Amino acid sequence: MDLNVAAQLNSFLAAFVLLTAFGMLVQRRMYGLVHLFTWQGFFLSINTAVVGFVAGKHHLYISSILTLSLKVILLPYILHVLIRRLKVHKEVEVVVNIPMTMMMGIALVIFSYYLMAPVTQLSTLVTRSTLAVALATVMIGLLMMITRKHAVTQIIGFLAMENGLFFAATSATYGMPLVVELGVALDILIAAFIFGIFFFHIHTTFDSLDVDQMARLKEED
Amino acid sequence: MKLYRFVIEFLQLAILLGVAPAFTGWVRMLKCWSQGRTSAGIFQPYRDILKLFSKDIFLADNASWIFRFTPYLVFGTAVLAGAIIPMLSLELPIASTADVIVLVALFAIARFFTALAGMDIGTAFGGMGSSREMTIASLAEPAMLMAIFTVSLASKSTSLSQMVHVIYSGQIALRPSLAFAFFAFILIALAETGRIPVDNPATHLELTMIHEAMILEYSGRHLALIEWASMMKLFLFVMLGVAAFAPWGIAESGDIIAISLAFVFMLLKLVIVGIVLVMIETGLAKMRIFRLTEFLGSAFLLATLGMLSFFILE
Amino acid sequence: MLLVLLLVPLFAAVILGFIGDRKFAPEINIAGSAATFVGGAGLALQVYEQGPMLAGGKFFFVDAFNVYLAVLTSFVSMTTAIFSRRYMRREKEHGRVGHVRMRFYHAMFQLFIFAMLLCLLTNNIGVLWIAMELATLSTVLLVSLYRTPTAIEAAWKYFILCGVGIAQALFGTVLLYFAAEKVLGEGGEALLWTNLSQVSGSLEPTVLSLAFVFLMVGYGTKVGLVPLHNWLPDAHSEGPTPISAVLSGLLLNIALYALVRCKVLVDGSTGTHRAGNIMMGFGLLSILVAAFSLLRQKDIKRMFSYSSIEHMGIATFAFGLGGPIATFGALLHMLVHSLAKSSIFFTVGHASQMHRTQEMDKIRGLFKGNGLVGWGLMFGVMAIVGMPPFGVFTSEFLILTATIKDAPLLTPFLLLGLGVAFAALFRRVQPMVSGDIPSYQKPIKVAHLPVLLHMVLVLILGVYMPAFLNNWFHTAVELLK
Amino acid sequence: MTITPLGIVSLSVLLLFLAVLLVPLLKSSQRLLISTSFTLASAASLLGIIGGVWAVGGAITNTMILPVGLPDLPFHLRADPLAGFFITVICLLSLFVSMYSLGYIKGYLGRRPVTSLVVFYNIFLAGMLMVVLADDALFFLIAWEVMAAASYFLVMFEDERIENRRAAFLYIIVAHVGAIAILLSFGIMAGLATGFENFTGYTFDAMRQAEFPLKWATAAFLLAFLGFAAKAGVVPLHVWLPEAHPVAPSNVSALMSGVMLKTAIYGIVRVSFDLLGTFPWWWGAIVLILGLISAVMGVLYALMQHDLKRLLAYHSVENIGIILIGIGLSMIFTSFNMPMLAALGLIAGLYHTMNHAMFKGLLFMGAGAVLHATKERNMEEMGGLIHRMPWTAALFLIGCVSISALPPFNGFVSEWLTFQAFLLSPAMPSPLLKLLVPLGAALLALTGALAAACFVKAFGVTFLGHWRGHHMPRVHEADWFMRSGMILAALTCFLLGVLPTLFIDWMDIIPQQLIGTKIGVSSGTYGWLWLTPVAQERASYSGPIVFVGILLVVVAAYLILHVKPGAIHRVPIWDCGFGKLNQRMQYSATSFSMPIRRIFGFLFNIREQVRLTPRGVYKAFPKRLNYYLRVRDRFWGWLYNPVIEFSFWVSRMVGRLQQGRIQAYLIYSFITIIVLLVFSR
Repeated sequence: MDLNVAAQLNSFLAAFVLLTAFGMLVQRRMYGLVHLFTWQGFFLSINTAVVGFVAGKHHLYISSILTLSLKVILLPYILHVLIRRLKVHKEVEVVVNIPMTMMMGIALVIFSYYLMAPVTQLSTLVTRSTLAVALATVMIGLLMMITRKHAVTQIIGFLAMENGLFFAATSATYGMPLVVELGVALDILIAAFIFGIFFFHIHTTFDSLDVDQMARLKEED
Repeated sequence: MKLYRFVIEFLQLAILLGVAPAFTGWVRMLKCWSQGRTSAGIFQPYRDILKLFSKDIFLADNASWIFRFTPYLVFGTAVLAGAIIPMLSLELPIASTADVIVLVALFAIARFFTALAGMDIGTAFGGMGSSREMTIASLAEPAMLMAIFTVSLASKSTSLSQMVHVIYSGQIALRPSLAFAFFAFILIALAETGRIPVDNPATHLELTMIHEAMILEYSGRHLALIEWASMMKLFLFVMLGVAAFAPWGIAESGDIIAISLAFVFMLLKLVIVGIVLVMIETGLAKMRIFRLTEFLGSAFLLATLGMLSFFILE
Repeated sequence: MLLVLLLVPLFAAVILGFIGDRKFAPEINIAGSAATFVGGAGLALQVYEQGPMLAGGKFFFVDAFNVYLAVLTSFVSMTTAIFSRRYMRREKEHGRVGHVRMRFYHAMFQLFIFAMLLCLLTNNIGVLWIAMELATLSTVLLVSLYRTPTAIEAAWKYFILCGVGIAQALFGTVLLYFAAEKVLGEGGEALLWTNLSQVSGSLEPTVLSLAFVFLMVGYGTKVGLVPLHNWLPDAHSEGPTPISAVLSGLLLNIALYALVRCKVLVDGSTGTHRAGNIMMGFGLLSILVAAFSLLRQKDIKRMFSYSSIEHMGIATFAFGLGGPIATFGALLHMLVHSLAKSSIFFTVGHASQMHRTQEMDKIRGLFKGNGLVGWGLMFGVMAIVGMPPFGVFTSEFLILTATIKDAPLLTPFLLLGLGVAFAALFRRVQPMVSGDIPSYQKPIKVAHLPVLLHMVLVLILGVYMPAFLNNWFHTAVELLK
Repeated sequence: MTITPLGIVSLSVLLLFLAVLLVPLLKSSQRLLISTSFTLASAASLLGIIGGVWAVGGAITNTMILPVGLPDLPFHLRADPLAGFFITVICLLSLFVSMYSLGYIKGYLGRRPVTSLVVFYNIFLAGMLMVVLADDALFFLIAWEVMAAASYFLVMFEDERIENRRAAFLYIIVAHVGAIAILLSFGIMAGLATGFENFTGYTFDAMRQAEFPLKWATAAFLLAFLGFAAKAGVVPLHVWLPEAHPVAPSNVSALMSGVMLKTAIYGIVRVSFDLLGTFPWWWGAIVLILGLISAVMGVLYALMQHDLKRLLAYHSVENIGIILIGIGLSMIFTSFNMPMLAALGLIAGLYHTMNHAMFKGLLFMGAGAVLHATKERNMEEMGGLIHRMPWTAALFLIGCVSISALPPFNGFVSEWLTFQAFLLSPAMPSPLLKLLVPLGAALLALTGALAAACFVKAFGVTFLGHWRGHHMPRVHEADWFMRSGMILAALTCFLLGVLPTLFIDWMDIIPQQLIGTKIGVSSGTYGWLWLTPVAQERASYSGPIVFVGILLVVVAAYLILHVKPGAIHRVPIWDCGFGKLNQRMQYSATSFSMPIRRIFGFLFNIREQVRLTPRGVYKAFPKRLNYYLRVRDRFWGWLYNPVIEFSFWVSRMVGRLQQGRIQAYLIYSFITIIVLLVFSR
């Protein structure tokens, strides 16, 4: 397929990624979050493969497969297991109400577009226009971590940020060098295990995963 | 010649020792007259001193060597001061031993040890006297120095003989600064020599005593020395004032005529001062101790005014 | 040499992962880190003789800047291992840690060292990032080792905040790569520090200044700069003391190292002093906030972690200030601070074991109770607040005077921070060391060697700096121009 | 290597450090430890005296560079007459005090280990010497802080007492703030000297060569003065001094108050006259005015004390003030380019430095002896000690006379010189100063008189009268070590007072080098006899004659009266016929100073309350009367408490940053990113 088809496909997928990001921002149910996260990973891996195909970067295939196995299969599985084990599949209460959050999200998208405009000028890649989307995804992930009070949701937000970063890497530069990609993947893997352990610790000590209880260490009195 | 100057020195000392009691006697006599009493005569102080010399000493059990040493020291400082202030002649060989500041310091030593002696026995009176004496002194001394400084600023020197020289050479005839300083000096002299209105040398009433309270425990020759020294102090302050403000008559050169003339002048001045002093003392009443701040404060004010006027007007 | 330096801790980690709970495990731990230190010293010698070198197919790069940090890291980790032998035994007797956790502790300790060394020695900025993340992850569970609610809370905050921060750093790295591949072409070459530093002049300034923002926030979080510092006091105060020592003494240095490397690139590209200014701003803010927070501390380890924030602020400020003297001072400051701070943590660990508490109001009479702990803590604090003749004074002296020259208006704030920190620390430490022994104080066996070693080194650095160290610093200063 | 003054002095420093190194060996036997290390200290002080006297007398300046410090900035050492003078002062007193300590410290044996005391005592001496020797900013500051830290630990020595801890803490804070200020001023000078291209700017030589623009020079001077004033205890930075000096062991307080404060004076002279060189007149005015304030406030606060050592400490504030008056005048005269008068002022200041070191050391040693004998610092409990400890009493009296500026002792000489400097002020072009300076003279006179009052009180209440406490302890006279130390100090006071000409001739080289002229101390035949700083007819003082004269008259009077002496009857005190006198009826320290407290009351923060418990209906004859009095430094309320409260308020505000919820922290970093991005877009 020729470049602009690829470009369209790319930006199409980018749109989906952004959409899933927003979805996670507003999603209240735990399982729903996990599903959305899975979808995001899926789009991501597809996109990686496409870019790899277009740019002829074969190591992108590897990282695409990596993403698929890690973010579409492994992590969602772990999350599922945890949620079932810890029985936390209830409504997720949020700090700020949903419309407000969406407003912020949109503001972030605009901001990151405004921010990335000069950078995208410099790029010659077909995928350049999606850099802003990547940044927006990162920011929205962060916003999500801020607005949710639940350990699991925070982790999901964290992973969403990770996705955004990965997306940025592929779209801005056709992917980082392979060694870096592998390293990052490894780190995410370890991180996954660690938060797995954490959920248990937190749950056993606070018998709930609400992070609001974890506010004892403070200076003000 | 040199020897001759030492003769003058000793002559002056002799006058100091001899005339001081007489002056006190003169003041007391005038006072009796002014209060319509019959006086014991001008020579009564001599008799008192002699009587005390011949008496035994009653010394408190816990009196330390300080108590016994003080009278001699007080006497010594008075005599030394007398050797420095020009009374008859400026040709004093050891005049340059000490300038005005040292003179003030000499009196300070005497006061210091008297105050210690007052505390030595450990009676309430002694302590009270020392406390008040030191308080008054600490207020009087700055004023005193200010007054003297005004003169020494005019005469560009702190040595007395030099001041007299300058006054003679007529550079400073009738200056406002000196007038101010002079009045200040009078007030301070009253305070320093323990006269009314600051202190009353005649009283032994507990609450009014200052100087007397410190020496209350003294007896015999010790008391004699102290009395004599305080007479000398009075005399010396007169002489100091004379030298600083009205030196006319003091001999610049050392020949017999000038000296004898100076002696006459001196007696004359003493007579006058005595009259003035008595007028003051009979005119005023003794002040409460805490009124003294105002009294000495005004003295300080006058002295300062004198100094300022020296810079402003001259 | 380099391989020794990297592989020994890795192997040690693996071995200890299996036998970390045996009686002789601490000795193995010590042996491993001692071997590492020997490797580091050898490497340093090599570099000192032959100058900067590339190894492992450009994958590793060693120059004056990172080799001295590598030596420092291996050294402090060795002394910490020595200290942790007695300390952890004691903790085990108190029943605060079991077998599994001992194993875990030892393994993770070595892994952590490996991660830090990798951070320092790698030539690839991407790998630098990975190693940094690894260092974080390897310590997260060590912070929560005691499983108390506060410990878990601290670890969670550490994990989340540093994770988020580090993610920003990755974005910055991506942008850096994005700019680099324009000049250097794609592939691994484009992330190699050696190549980047050569071509930094021709990198795209707009991209780099954006990248720097993300790198600053990312690595700044790990340096513990205000307002990204909130995880630090919790993490440093809740973990076991040896870990606090290495966290405060080493990890912060490493993060700062990464930050400085990036700053050099950015300055080279933009040609402006903006990056420097940003760093100065963060540094100053950290100094002030940390200093005033020190005034209200009750927990002893928490207090000293705030003082770490303050000192990292000073170093960051100095690097941002730039110029030969300030940079020299900053390098020296990193060195002496990590020595002094870790030795303080050693004494603090013993002190809190003697009193079975970390509350400063309960710790009393250390002079009389245990001379080494008492005087060690006293002199450690005097060193850390910058009293001569200890080394910290020398570095602060250089930094301050340089500041007077280049940014006179900032000096008052700097001094305010230093003064307040001084008062706050003395106010707390004096009652702890002095006075009579309280009834509940128990005598314990203490590890003399680490404290003595560190304090002597700090003292020596205060009055005499060996020529080779001086040359190192000067070459490093050249590198960071 | 040829022998130079510098060599000798650095040898003595090495000797002191050797004494420190010996400590671990001797720790086991404390008695041996004391004797060896204090003997070593005395030997080191002797060496120092030789070096110092030689450096000044021979007008020798030589320098040395040590191979330590930063490689590009090795430690520079320099001994010139100014340094030599201060070395002499330091070592003279440290010699006496070390001899004294041989006896004094033994008092601690069996009560507590004295190892730390011994160690820090030697380090402290070494630190002071190094401060004076230092010739570059880094080494100076290191020595300065070593001195401060050592003295801090000495104040902390008896650390189980709360007041020691408070005092030590206050002291270290003030000292460190001062050190920071000094560091800044050196930083400014170094920066202007070379502009930081390399490290050589930090040496004092570079600063001497450099030309400073007025703005920066002023900043440097003010900072340096602030720092040194904090160390010297100039009002209002004096509050640490009356806290720290009383609680330290007395030999240490003698050194701290006698010579440690003088290192600050050294610093001021060094920076202003030597490093900066030229300055406008108002710098001198600042020094002068602060000096006057410290002098008056110091003595007034001293009068209010009834803790003997506290009283002495406040007198240190006063005397530092007097020293600064001399130096300030000298600076003013220098700026008006009147070298002759400037030299007079400087000599006055330095001479008083020497004198104060001697008599204040003597007084603190005496107070230490009293403390050692009675375990009592509160004068209200003392009295009549002159009978139990005659030596101490006599020597303490000499100290009192000297500090009260009474001839023929040394305090008077320097005060007299200062007065002369004052009286020369009309020569100044500035009319304002013309008017102000004489007032300064009056204040100085006031200070002197008040000091006399204060020491009448101190000596009288402590040594005279009866014991005021309820039961008198077994008081013993000080042993010969302590006595010898005090005797030597007293002797020095006397010699400095009687033969000032010799000493001033010796130190006349210092103004020669700093200002460019010397004062002809003595003129005419028998020159050594007369002290005539300006001219014979201007003013003159002859210590010997005053002394001999008084002595002659006293002896003569004594002999004459003892040709046929009347008997002396020892009798009980006359009680005016009332009931028996008891010791509680004596004047106490508080009652002695009552009139002055009334007069100058507005300067103090006084709380006074009298409670009468009447006997039944008769108000006039109360059963009991409780009197409570507290006099506090006003400066606490004015200066210190606000600062403390403010900083705690700020830290409370800052604490809110760390409010525990992880979301908040995430928001911080979020906002940080946004802000930075906007800022750098």
